[in-house]
Amino acid sequence: MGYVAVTGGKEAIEASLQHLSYERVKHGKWIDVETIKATMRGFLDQVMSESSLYSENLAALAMKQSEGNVEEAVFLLRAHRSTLPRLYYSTVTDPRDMFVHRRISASFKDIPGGQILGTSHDYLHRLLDFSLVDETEEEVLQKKADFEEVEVPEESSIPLEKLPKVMDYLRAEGLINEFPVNDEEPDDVTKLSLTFPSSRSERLQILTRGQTGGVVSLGYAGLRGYGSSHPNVGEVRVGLQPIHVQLDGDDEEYYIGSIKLTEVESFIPANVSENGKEVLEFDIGYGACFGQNETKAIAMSILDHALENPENTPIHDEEFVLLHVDTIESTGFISHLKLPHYVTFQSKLEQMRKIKKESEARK
Amino acid sequence: MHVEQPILQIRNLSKQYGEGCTNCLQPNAKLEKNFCPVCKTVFACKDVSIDLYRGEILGIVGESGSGKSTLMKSLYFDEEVTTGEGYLEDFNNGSLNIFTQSGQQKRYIRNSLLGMVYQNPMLGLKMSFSSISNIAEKQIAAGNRHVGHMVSRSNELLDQVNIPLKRSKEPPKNFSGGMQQRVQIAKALSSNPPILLLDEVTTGLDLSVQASVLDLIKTIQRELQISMIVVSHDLAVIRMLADRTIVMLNGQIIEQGLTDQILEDPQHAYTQQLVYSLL
Amino acid sequence: MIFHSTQLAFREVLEALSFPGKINLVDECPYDMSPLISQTGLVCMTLLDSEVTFHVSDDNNEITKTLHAYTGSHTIEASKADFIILPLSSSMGVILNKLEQANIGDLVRPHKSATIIFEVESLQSGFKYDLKGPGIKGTNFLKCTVQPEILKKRNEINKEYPLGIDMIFIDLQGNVVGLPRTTQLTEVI
Amino acid sequence: MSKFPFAFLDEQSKKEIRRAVLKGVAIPGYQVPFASREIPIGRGWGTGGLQITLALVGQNDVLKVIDQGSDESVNAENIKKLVQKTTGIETTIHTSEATLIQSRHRIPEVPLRSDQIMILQVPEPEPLRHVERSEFKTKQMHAEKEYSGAYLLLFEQIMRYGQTSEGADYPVYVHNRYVMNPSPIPRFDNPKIHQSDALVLFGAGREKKIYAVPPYTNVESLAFDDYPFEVEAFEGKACKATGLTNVFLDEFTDEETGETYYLCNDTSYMQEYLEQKRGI
Repeated sequence: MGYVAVTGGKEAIEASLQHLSYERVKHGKWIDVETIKATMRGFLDQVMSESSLYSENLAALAMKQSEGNVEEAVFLLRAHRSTLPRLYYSTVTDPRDMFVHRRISASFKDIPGGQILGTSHDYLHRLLDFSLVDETEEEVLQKKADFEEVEVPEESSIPLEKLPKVMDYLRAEGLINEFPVNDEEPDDVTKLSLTFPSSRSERLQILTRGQTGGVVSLGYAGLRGYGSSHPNVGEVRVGLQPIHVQLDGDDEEYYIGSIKLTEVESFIPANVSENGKEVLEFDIGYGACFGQNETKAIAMSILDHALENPENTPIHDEEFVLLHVDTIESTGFISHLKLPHYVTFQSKLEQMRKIKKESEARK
Repeated sequence: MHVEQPILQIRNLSKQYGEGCTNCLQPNAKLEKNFCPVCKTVFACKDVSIDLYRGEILGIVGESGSGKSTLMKSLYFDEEVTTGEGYLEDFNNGSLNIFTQSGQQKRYIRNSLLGMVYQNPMLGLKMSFSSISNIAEKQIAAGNRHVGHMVSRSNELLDQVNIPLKRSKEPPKNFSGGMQQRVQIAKALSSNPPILLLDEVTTGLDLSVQASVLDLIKTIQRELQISMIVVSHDLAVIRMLADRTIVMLNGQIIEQGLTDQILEDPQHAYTQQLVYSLL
Repeated sequence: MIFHSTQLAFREVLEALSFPGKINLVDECPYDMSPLISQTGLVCMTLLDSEVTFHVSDDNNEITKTLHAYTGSHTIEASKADFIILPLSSSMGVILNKLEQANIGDLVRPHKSATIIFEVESLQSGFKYDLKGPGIKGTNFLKCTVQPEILKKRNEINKEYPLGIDMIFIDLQGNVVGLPRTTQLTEVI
Repeated sequence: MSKFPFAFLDEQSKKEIRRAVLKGVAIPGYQVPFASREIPIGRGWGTGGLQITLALVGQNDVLKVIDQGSDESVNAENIKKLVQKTTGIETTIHTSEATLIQSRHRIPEVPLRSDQIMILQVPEPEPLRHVERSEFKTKQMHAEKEYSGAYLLLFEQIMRYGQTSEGADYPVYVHNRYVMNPSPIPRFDNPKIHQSDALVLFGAGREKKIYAVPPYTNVESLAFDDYPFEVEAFEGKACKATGLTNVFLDEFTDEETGETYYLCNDTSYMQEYLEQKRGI
């Protein structure tokens, strides 16, 4: 009935680790990190976002080591991240300075700077392309060359590095609640433990590093009656965001590189009472993620707005959302159920037997 | 009629929802019903003062929105008052304002000096815990740590509220509306508080059940000489239970006096309308 | 390596707070932290960093600069400081004043309260106090040069447990004694 | 030695944990929130206990790690390996030789001394969680010493089953101020924390809380006057190998005979007892 006290734990672990590494190489095939980095953009963007560590090389290595298991890859990067010393903090960066690759708005047909479709799966017919099964290197290089030969019609007049925001357009019309600029130091939940009620910076940090599936399904629930925000995607922009740092005592800013970023601003109608009068204005739901993670960033913008306006539906309850979307916490605790529990079980067993015995005695 | 000190004194209790503005915050502000036309702030209770004497049933009647439920919720600390003072004879013999006490003191007052019966049983009971546990909860909160004593006290109360003992282990969710209110009454009485607050207790129960619950309240009050505040929109309920009655409208007290006096000779137009509509 | 010394120092401080009144010995700090007692410097390096704030009693900015340099911790006024350092040179008036201002936390977050690092001449002679409470089997005795008036002020500040301040005493020989808020302390006359 | 810092954690992480431990000792039974670090062991697999061990461990410590009372259990070995790899310190299976003992779900049968520190892994630190799911509200309850919910749970069990049915995680009252969750140790081990010679530390990594029971501190398991706290009795059962009855027992079934038998759960204690009896 009981579970024989597992002895030889050390040997068991060694053996299982051997087997695990064998599993990865037993077909004699391998894929180098460079190739993963070059061909697995979607996977890397998700892993970088959930591990809140921007490094395509490390994400590619983690994918290889975890044999493509997102949960494991994110775990490897999170554990690695906590050993890295923190040398500098970036200065405030404004996505108005993003070099935009893709930028659309669902709120207006034409927007200052135009709708830029960029690269997206949105309009792809999801049909398996069997020609890729035995795609050769030559074919890849040929496809690359064909695309690069097409000369750009004429120098496009759109200032891609300084594209105005759709929100500014609405703000000019006074349809968006004005908020003073708040560049206060954000709270960091990896350095200061989360307390409730939480600050907005804590919420945004937890959501951006949250499990993609978790954040998306909660956002989805918000649209289907479990929340009361009816968002309108004001703008999705994807591109390269320049990052700068400052050195102690020197107010010069130094450019250290750009990261691929997805930013979403949703407009959510909200009634606001300005000295007594009920007025309908737009609240902003904000979402931003490393890499191109549009679905997650949109879901994040829904949850951001929901948590800014607490109600007693699940996705407006900050403890329900913030305490359950972290990849490492959720996967860790669920998988911990695999750990032996025979002492707690034995204790419960003894209790049940005692209750049974005494209830029979009382009959 | 009452010479001795009141067991409970409430002075200038106000509860407002909204910041208020220049118009409605000055002393005799012009309000529309109970809200300020300019800034829409709602004054659920405005400057309410009442006294409750030992062994007395005080009735509070008024339509919904009159502020009577807000007053009860504030008394039981379910809601924060905006301003106002409250003195309980049994709490530091009435020397401290109960509304400014620490969370811990407020819990002591709630657990040991007041009993509350809500119109909606969900607010007063843990629906899936056994009824006897629900009744014992208030004794545990008041510091009792003896199961046997609590069980016999709870059974005594179940008996008193006419619930068969063999059903004591059943959770309230299995009971009818009337029985749920009886469990609430038993729970509210279980720590022998000197004051019982009853907020629209019989509303929503069918007439025969209403009558038996009101009868129960009357007998309990006579046996225990416990002071009660009974809130209802139904003047018939007030007439049956209350010695003295307060009439509330738009968050304020518009008339008060002996119940018979109010019924025979109502002064305020609204009270007259209430009395005449009484069957 | 410094992290071995801070680890050892931490274990001494942990034991001192777990067994109030017990005298433990802390090693010297590898860096010159004067005018602080060397062991006080090591204890500060063990517990302070950029996530917490400190306050040195007689606003002695020489010590403040040293501590900021070695720990990255920032100085702040006494009422908000996570750590209050009372060097040997602090006068009675200054000590009582700083203790008066020290943060005692609130009922929801009693851990958000000041830890006092208190330099004294000796922890083995002077006034006699007896100690009771968690970490003490029966009673424990403490002989130290801390004036009774100061510990009377400490008792007053800690009267409403779990609010209160926790104290770490360090003497010239590098002895360390812990006085958590749970310890009941009375002077033996 | 590995390319990681001594005891894996960077110094700033160690300080965060050390400060929380000191405040935990100063406020017995109170859950001190701390910025728990992510480490290469799964959340829910002992990261809280491990972070305390890593913040405390020094070159001259001797470490014992057990899970379900056994040193060789898979997870115990896994944790011991990480500490050993990043510190090079000595490890042992004998409780008496250890200076630091990290454990999941058990306290050793060998009485602990005051030069030892017991570190327990904690999945759910909040004793009121089954009464109130909101963290904001449970913190309020601890602030106001509002513990009737914890007693109500036990009262309801007595009403239904005639006695409390909590097996492990049985709530305790520490220094008669805080209700605390002693981690999922069986009731059998609760008395070992009361007036213990050794310091007992609790680490909840995923829930980011550290708390402590200092030595010689009152720890009583919640109970009613007429329903006192009772440990698992194992009536009429004894360890088949040692004959001991005053130990927590694991239940086994003999494949051939189908007969049920019991063995002392604390495997190193059983081994020491047998060696001592055989005069080795």
